[in-house]
Amino acid sequence: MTTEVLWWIFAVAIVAVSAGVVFARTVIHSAIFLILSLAGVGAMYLFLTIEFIALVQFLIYGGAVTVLILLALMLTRMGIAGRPEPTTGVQAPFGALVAAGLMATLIGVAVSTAWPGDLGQNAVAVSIENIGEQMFQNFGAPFMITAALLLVAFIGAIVIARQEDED
Amino acid sequence: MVPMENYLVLSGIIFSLGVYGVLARRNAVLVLMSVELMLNAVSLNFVAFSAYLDPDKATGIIFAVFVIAVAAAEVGLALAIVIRLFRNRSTANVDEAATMRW
Amino acid sequence: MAEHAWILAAVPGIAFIVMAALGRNLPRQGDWLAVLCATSIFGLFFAVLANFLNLGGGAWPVLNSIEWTAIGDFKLNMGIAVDPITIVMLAVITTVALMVNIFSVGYMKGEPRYWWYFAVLQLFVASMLMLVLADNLLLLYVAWELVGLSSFLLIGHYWERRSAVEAAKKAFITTRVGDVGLLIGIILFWEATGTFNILDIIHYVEEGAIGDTRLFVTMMFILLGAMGKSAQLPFHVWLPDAMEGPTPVSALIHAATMVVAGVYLVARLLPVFEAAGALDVVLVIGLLTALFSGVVAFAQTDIKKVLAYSTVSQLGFMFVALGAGYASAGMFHLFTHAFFKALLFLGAGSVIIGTHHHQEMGQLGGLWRKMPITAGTFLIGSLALAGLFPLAGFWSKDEILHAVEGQGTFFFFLISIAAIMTAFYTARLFVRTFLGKPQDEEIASHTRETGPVMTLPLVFLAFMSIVAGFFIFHDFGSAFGFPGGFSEFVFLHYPHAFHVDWGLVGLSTALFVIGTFGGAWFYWNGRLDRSTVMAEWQPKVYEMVQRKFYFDDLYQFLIDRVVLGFSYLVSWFDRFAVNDTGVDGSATMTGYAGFLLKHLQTGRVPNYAMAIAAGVVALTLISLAVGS
Amino acid sequence: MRDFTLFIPEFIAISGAIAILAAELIWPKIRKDYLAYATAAGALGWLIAAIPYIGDTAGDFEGVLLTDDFTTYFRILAAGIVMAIALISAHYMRDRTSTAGEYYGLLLVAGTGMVLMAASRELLTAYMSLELLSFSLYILVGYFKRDRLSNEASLKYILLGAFSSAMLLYGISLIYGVTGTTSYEGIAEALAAREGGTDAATVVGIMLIVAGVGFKVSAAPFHMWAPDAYQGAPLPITAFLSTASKAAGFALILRLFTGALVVDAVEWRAVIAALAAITMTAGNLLAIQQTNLKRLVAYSSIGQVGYMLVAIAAIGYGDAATAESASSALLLHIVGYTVSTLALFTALTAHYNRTGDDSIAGLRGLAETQPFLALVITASLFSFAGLPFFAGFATKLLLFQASTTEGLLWLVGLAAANSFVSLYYYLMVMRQMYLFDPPEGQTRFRPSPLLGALAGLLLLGVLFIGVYPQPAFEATDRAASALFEVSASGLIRLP
Repeated sequence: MTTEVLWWIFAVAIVAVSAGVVFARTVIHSAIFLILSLAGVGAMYLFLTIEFIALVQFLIYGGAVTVLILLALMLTRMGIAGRPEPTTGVQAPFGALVAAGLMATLIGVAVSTAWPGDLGQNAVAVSIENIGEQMFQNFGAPFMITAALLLVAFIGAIVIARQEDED
Repeated sequence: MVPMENYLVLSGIIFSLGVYGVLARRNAVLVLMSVELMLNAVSLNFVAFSAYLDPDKATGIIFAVFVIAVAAAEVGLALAIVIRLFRNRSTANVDEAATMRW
Repeated sequence: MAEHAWILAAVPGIAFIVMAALGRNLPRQGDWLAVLCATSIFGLFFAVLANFLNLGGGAWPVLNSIEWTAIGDFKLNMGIAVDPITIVMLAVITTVALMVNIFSVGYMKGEPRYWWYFAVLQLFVASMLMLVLADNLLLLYVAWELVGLSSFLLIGHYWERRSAVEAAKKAFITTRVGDVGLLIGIILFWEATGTFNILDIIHYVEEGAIGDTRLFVTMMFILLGAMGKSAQLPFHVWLPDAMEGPTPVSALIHAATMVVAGVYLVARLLPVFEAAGALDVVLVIGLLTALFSGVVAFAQTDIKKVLAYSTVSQLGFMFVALGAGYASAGMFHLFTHAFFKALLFLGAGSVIIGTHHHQEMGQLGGLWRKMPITAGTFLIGSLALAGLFPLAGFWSKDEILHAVEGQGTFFFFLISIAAIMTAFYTARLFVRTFLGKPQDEEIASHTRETGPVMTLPLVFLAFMSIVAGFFIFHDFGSAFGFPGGFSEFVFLHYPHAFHVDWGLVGLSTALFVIGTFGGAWFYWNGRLDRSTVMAEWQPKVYEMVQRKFYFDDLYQFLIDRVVLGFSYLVSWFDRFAVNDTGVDGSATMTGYAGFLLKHLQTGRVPNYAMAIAAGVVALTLISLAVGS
Repeated sequence: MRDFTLFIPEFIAISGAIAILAAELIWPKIRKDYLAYATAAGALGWLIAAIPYIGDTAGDFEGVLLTDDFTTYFRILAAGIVMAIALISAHYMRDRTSTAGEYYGLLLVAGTGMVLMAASRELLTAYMSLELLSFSLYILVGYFKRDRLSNEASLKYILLGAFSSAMLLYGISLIYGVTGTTSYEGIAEALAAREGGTDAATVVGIMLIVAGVGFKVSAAPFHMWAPDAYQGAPLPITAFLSTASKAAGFALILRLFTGALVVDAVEWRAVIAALAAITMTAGNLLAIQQTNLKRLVAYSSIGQVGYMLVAIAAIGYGDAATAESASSALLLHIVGYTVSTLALFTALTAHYNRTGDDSIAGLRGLAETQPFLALVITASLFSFAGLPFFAGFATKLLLFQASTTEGLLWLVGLAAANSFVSLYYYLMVMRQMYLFDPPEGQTRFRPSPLLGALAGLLLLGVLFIGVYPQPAFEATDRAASALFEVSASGLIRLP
């Protein structure tokens, strides 16, 4: 029972901070809301009793990604300099319309679909051993591709962002 | 007990908020943050499905790990491009980077 | 030899490649090579003919094909089929091509891109021969496109002239509208029968393999292609403009060969048209075209334009014959028309060279004395066109009248009117150009008869215009080794031996007399008062006729407003409605173009993302709605 | 099974990429065109290493990747494209940048990504391969980082790419939720075994996937990034985008739609047909309005994507035999289109190296200053328009022929009408070359022997496929039948 109440509190909070990300007036507020939202989703993984993925979420998202974003915000001096320019475009009302349509569709799908499996049961705890085993037994190829992908992203970030003599 | 649909609805809401962010916000970094929201919703979906329907193979969880990795790499690369945009044009607003049109 | 008739197409094809590659550097820029090529295919044609006649009716059609591409059940064969229709077309093409090549040596002397002209001429001959030899619709379509391309290149030969470029573009685009129809028709045939082979398709259709409605629709698409190429109403607009090309080209492509490709195609597929019940459509289109362009020909003052409309009108006659179900009558008119119309065009070319590039009838007149050979041969051609007994045009027109007789009095009456008009405008053309006093002494004083390289083809074609009609007779054909006269030869299985119907002969002579003497009376001796009276009597009508019933204006309007308008609309939608959704409304209100443009700027990521998101939502909603 | 020998060619490509990166690190002053030749050599090695795999029995790697003739077909295509692009880039990049190692290395990586997309038969692997290709392209498009257009192009590309990836992933997650697996076979089996018809999640999932892959192949209305990215990218990368990226997208679509989603063809075939109609119409009509050559090519290639989608729709509408012949014709059309595009861009690059002008008007009088390039451009444009004797005619004809099924006659008719419209703007380009005088001060010039030879070779390829498509057709047919051997014959549901 308490789990459920707790879940609902978290869910509402996540929706609120996620809305904060896209509605906040200054960029830096958005960034802070994003950190909260990511952390909240991490908490959701804990509700699902899959600690491993929650850990990944906190480490990579909460750590690396947000730091990157904050760094970029500083480098582009947005929000901090507090330039009084609107951060929301003229297209916003139409965007809201489309997003609302999408939201209605996705919620409708989630609710109306007869998902396979016994829905009465709780989420099953997945052990970290199982995940590791599956990942390296069945998904070795994507793992290797990820290595190449990260290398590419790394090279790309360097190529595009590095200062050169001519700069 | 929390049924699976709850997670899916939550994920749908986050995803749509992210879509709204991409459509409405002008700052490139904000657009990226909105994309992160969307990817986050996707991960949540995967993990929820995996936990409820497919706990043995845990494919969804593995998928989520990869999505997070790709998201991180994407942010790194995109931010480099945004910083370069800022150096070239002194703006990080996507709607001002519109030299090419029609 | 008949099974190797593809050599006929290969020779000019190779000549084209050689001339396109080396032409500029060959001695005399390679015109001798062109004439040599034309002569050799003319000779080769007789080899094919002799062999074909030797093989005898049992062996027809002579087939020869190779596998072009084959995967599993999917096979594409490329090959040739030689039957009497092909032979008729080959005769026309090789003869006229030879004459035109020789004539061009004189006509194009000193013109720019002399070598390129001859090279493209060979390309045209090669693809035209391929068109008539093809045993399948696919190869036919390829050749169909290639003749269109070479026609485009030749019409636009003087591309320094804007009008030539426009005319070339018009011809290409107009005929290509038809080509799309043809392609769709071919694909529909494929879908229904699984083959491109013409004989197989006819076979399948006769077995009833294609449903009625489907067959009719297919044939309408095919007919669209034929109408585009053969300049039938309402696709006729390109042919008069095509006169911007060099005159020998008009003789070869726009009178004798390419424009009859549509007639050829309909004749080839006539059993299918019949099965589809589409013959009446062909008949009506042909009749409308014949009448319409006959009227327009009255109001033209440029010699070549008169001839062009006359060609459109005669093509209409051929369609009428086909529509009445008499393929042999249509093919026969095609055959005779090729000779006298090529003669008339080359005669016009001779006039143009002789008078140093004047082709307005108002400036000519009285050329009879200055250019006797041209005038004499032109007279023969005119009389053949008008239908004087016993010249070629008489016999073929007689056959068409005979064919229409069975279609009811109304059609017969209309086609008779068209025949009178033919004689009328032909008389007008001849009288105003060659008889009476010169309208412009300045031009007349410089006029000289052209040299033998140009007059000899005229004489030869004049001879053909006299005798070509006799092929209709059983005895005449047999004397040359053909199995009987033209009709028996072309449609072996439906022999209807020709016998002279004296009533029709009388009627048709009467039509000739009315038309010719009417025309001559109107225009005799350069007196224009009688015709101007007509123009002044009904100026609106006259203007309408002169403006070709406003067809070109209508098309221009359609192209300007509808096509480009639609394209603008789509692009506006893309730029404005999709890209710029929600652009500050007040900005658009101001109306200042610069201000507007500033705010119209797109290339914005959010707008693009909007297109994606809206697209997704629309897709899902639609498919959910459709699904439930 | 984890058999690394199945991917020797790709290991060669990746090693080549690393070697080239290292070469420039160790020796920064190396002439940049040498790097291009090294890349081309690497790609050649890749291609040669792929040849032994032709006709080999299908090799399975952990159930996520498959080397069969379909994969090998795209291997050879990818290696060929990378080789051509590297050679096209040689002088272009030498004159414009001081570091090119990453550029050439990424070309090879992107090619590898393309092959892996064709080899994947599991959604996670397919997605990662797709991102591998996309990431490389994001960087390559923005390689001229100080060039405002290049930078803008890559910004638009990466933001919209990430956005559409998220859509794709959401769709994948829904399909995973319905079927409980991400392997194509598993999905097909689960969808076939389902009771009580299709549910909303499947439909929405498929639509989101369509949007994601539609973005990759730039199908309208997901096409809007393409003109901007094409215009801003370095010229050889524009060629790479319009060939490799599209081919890879269709490789993935073919595997996915024939292998996994074909069971639910009723759900997506009408949508694909509609997308095809919209895409070809929008592409061709918007192309008429363009003044910039790269944008013109972008819109014209969008039109071509419309034609290609017709084949995908035909897979949904037809029976098993139709699906196989439509796939085969699609593969053939991709080859014809690729060769024509590469020929076009070789000539354009030679022209651009000389003039630095990428507007349509910049081609004025090319027939006079460089008739050979004008000829190559004309031939490739004729090929796009589908005129006889050029590759586009044979391939488009076979494509339309194979796609003609009962429900799709209207679409084939529309496609034929669209090819007619397309001729109009191709003729506008030709008019510039043949009818106008060259700009002031422009004299006759010779393209570099390398580009001249490459253009000549590709021109021959265009003509060869146009006149005698049999060898290419055999290769594509082999690839297509491999595709259908895997996708368990019984699964194709007759409509």
